[in-house]
Amino acid sequence: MSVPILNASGCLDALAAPAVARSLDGFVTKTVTPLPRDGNPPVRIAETDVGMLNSIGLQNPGIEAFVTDHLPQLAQLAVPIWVSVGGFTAADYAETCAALDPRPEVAALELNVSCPNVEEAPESIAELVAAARAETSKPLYAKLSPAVPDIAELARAAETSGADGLSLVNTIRGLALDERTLAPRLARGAGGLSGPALKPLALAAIFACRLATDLPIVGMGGVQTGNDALELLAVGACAVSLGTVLFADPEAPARVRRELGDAAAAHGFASAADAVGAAHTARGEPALVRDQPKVSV
Amino acid sequence: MSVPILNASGCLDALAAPAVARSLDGFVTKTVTPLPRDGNPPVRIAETDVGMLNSIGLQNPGIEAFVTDHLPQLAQLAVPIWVSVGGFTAADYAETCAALDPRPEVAALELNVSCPNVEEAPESIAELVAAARAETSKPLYAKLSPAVPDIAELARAAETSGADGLSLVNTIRGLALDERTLAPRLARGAGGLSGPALKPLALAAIFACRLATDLPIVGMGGVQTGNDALELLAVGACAVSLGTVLFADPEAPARVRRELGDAAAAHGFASAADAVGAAHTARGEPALVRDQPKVSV
Amino acid sequence: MGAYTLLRVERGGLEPGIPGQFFMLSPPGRLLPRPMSVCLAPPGELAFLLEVVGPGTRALAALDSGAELAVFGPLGNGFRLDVGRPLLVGGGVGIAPFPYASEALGGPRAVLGFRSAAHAEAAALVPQAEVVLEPTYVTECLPGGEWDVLACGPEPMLERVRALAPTAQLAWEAPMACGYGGCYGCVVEVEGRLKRLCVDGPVLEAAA
Amino acid sequence: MGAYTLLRVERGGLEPGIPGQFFMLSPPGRLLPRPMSVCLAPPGELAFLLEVVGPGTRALAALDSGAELAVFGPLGNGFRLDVGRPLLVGGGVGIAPFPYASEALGGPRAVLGFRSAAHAEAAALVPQAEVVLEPTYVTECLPGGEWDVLACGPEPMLERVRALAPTAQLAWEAPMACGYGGCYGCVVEVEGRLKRLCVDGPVLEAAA
Ligand SMILES: Cc1cc2nc3c(=O)[nH]c(=O)nc-3n(C[C@H](O)[C@H](O)[C@H](O)COP(=O)(O)OP(=O)(O)OC[C@H]3O[C@@H](n4cnc5c(N)ncnc54)[C@H](O)[C@@H]3O)c2cc1C
Ligand SMILES: Cc1cc2nc3c(=O)[nH]c(=O)nc-3n(C[C@H](O)[C@H](O)[C@H](O)COP(=O)(O)OP(=O)(O)OC[C@H]3O[C@@H](n4cnc5c(N)ncnc54)[C@H](O)[C@@H]3O)c2cc1C
Ligand SMILES: Cc1cc2nc3c(=O)[nH]c(=O)nc-3n(C[C@H](O)[C@H](O)[C@H](O)COP(=O)(O)O)c2cc1C
Ligand SMILES: Cc1cc2nc3c(=O)[nH]c(=O)nc-3n(C[C@H](O)[C@H](O)[C@H](O)COP(=O)(O)O)c2cc1C
Ligand code: FES
Ligand code: FES
Repeated sequence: MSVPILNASGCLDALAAPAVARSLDGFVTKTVTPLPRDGNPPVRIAETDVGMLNSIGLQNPGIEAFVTDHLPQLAQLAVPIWVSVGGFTAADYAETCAALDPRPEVAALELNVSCPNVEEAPESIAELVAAARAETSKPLYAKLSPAVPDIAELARAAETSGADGLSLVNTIRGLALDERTLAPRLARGAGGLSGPALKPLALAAIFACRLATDLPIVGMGGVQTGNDALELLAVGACAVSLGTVLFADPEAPARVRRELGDAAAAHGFASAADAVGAAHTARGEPALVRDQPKVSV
Repeated sequence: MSVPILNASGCLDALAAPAVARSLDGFVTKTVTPLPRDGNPPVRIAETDVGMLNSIGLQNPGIEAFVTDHLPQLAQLAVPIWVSVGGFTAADYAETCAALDPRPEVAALELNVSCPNVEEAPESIAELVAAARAETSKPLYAKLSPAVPDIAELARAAETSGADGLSLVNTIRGLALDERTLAPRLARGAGGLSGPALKPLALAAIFACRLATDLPIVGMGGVQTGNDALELLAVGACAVSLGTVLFADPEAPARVRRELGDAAAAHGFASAADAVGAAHTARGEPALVRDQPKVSV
Repeated sequence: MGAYTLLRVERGGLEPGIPGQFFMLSPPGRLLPRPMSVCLAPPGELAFLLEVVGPGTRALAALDSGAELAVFGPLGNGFRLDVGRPLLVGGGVGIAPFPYASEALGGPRAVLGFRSAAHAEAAALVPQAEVVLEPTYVTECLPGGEWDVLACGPEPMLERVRALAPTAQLAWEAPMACGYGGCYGCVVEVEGRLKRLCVDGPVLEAAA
Repeated sequence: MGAYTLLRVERGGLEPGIPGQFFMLSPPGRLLPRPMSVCLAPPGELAFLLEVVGPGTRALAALDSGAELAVFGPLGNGFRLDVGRPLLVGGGVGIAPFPYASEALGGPRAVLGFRSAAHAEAAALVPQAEVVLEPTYVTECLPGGEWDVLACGPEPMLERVRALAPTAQLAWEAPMACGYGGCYGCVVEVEGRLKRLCVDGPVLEAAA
């Protein structure tokens, strides 16, 4: 059993880079909303010393065009397709999930209930998950934000409402200034911070949610190397997504997979999958003496 | 009018390092709670590639010993004393503020309603601020966490409930693993992340709160240099606190003050104070064409 | 090269691509790669002309001889070279793609604008180049007659060229995180539709 | 020095302090400084003996000759030197304070334990040192009689020394962020009370 390596939503266009998509164990789409969205005005990205900011703002063709035009093309790739689903109301999520449920090309749904780049606050996570659950029998992952006082509580709410798994974590709101003009570098002001700065937050979030729920966790946030991936597994993820690292290194999936195998072996694990939860075992947490959940792709 | 430079709560013991305290425009105490607290077991600190984690856990002598033993000694330093006030219920905050209100040595109170290192969740910020406000006429600053979906909303709640200012931001929960054992490096598992990784979060928080309220803002989070301080001012802070940087450089207050003056001049400001809000002005935000609030120390 | 830096990289097995295409270069110590136009492509080599404007270009310009550098490309759409009367119009470091383009087009006429004589030294890379220095702008010095303009430079220059020469091919810039269509960071509005400059550009028809 | 690195720093105007005291050294590229015991203090110089165990010590050990290094100290409480029959007991890089201590005490007897011969090379810095290699432990080889023990080494060694010699002075370690009392990161429980090791230690009486 090897550890699935996915891309993080919004960090890869499988149609623009099919070879990269095929190097993954599953391809996660950019978040799709019921209606088409232009997203935010440029400038939309900026690098900082500790990560990058983006304010793409959920640019996407809307569910109708997605299902009609994109999905059939994605299916050609012969990689399991996870569709990231976004919206602003429970009805939005329900509608999108209902449109995707009958599609055999779709392996799983990821509910993006945590985008930092749209003004309108979505409703409570429990409601959103329940509304989506009512419309689909596909595996349903809730993607949570680290920008909350108690992420474990949200994870429990997602579990109770019928989620099959968690995706942890989305970006967190940050801002950077132009060093010359002192104006915000992104047109929108703030954006979502991803990359290395997010790794400690992701580790804490996954660690807490692994203790709080039995759900399988897709871990992401600042993974650059196989060692980073191993750390996400150790705190409780059982699959790893690559986001920002894909921008600098389109070959990251193969590299990280290889480095992860090496790192796991160096730590004495027969395979990377055996490292799942190691940070808990090392602390002797009795709650974790139970079967590890799995992400299947 | 120069920009006040303070220390961040919990990052300096004025009695152990009086010269450092005297190099500041105001000294902020470690958070004091009604009862003495031992804090969390060691290991309590760890460095990561993007910042540091701490899980001190509000170790403090309790308000009684603080007022009797510490305050008179602190007063000898002849630096304005800000007392950071913590607790778990509105009654805790009220009690501590009531004990401090009559003390002439105390220049201001900072309500720590955002510590990531204690289990018990404090009540709503509005209640805590209101409870404190009822007990004191001293300047009252609410210190907020960046780990919230919408910090501007909390800032407005603090303002409505009677806060005189905001301290932005506290640490955010993070975790790091020992590279050899894969066990969490802190005994408690997670801790509060401070240092460079926090700067983009602090900039976003201050930017949003400056737009949302009229309160003066003490900015902090990852300030290492005068340029960092200038950025915090540009998004809307009117005073700057130094935290983690003090550990590596006890002379940071004088250095940052000097660098800040130079950086402000390089940007064409007559003084650092003139840089306050520059990131908003550069965007032409009409809401900010009004008097800048001030932090007085 | 005067105020700019010419960064020469061993090409290994990489194709140099078409003039106007670009590579993503990963500056040591930075998270994101930086887009750079192919400036020259002598056998076995790729060369980039860069202006230091921030941390990424600073790190690239500071690379020691012999240092390793990750490059990825060629990317995007270059210039159409099936043109009858090519004229290269460049501003500042925007002349970067023209040495390679000039070679491919057999040394066409070129008008290159710079903000100082030190910057203008880079014009030596482009045969037959007429140099214009600020406060005069290239767009004030375009030769009369019909030309197939290939232009690259700051946005205001490109807008002006677009107005003067509706058939021009314009090479635009936008901040890019990935360069291969993944991040949607580089979108620009073209004919009312959002395009990713890295996959739909960076060269666009002026009329578009 | 065998498996360890001896880092020598120009002292400038700094006092070297008392054996057992430490300095905070700021490794280039790292956020926090690292505590290091004064190992030697020849005129105009300070020397530290360090074992590479992580990113901070790695960066310190990799410093080029002539590089600048920020150091801050001396800090904490060193050993009491008003002792009649001093015996130095050290384990691993815990011998770091003993070259300086030995000098201050006129070359007392010393028993130093190491995990390999390569590590034991550092014992050459301490005159009169008896070397013990694993699997034997120093605490199995202490000479008979009454001694004023000064000990520094891994925690299990110190616990064992504490049991054998209740009057010993023990130099402890704890992760430290600041080294001067500011962060409360270095607390240890002493006689049921929480002490900051950087200001109340690192040398503590065994009986405490
Ligand atoms: C297709 C393409 C080809 C390019 N070719 C070259 C080239 O051959 N030579 C060269 O010197 N530069 C070229 N650039 C621009 C170059 O990529 C940027 O200057 C560089 O990324 C800046 O990185 P930095 O870290 O040094 O500065 P940053 O800190 O990223 O930016 C400094 C300033 O420049 C602005 N900026 C950053 N990137 C861009 C951009 N792409 N377009 C417009 N403004 C930007 C920022 O907003 C900021 O004000 C090209 C850009 C693109 C899109
Ligand atoms: C007062 C004092 C004096 C010291 N003197 C010396 C000396 O002379 N020579 C020397 O080589 N080392 C000395 N140390 C230890 C040294 O400070 C640490 O090894 C160093 O900080 C580790 O930094 P790092 O980034 O290399 O490793 P890290 O990544 O910080 O740590 C690597 C491993 O060591 C553990 N660790 C880190 N710091 C400490 C610590 N202070 N105590 C115990 N375990 C720790 C970590 O938990 C981790 O398992 C001293 C420590 C103290 C408190
Ligand atoms: C440019 C960009 C666009 C993103 N778009 C989305 C999105 O549409 N939906 C979503 O759920 N997450 C989105 N994310 C967040 C990522 O999926 C991921 O959670 C985050 O970047 C953390 O991983 P990383 O540090 O490896 O990049 C985006 C991130 C980036 C950098
Ligand atoms: C070791 C340590 C202890 C802290 N203790 C407190 C505290 O008691 N009360 C509080 O409000 N903030 C506390 N903080 C948070 C700081 O006051 C500050 O908000 C944070 O560190 C961000 O600033 P910095 O990045 O400059 O360190 C502590 C931070 C550190 C690193
Ligand atoms: S740069 Fe990423 S989509 Fe164009
Ligand atoms: S190391 Fe900071 S208090 Fe001791």
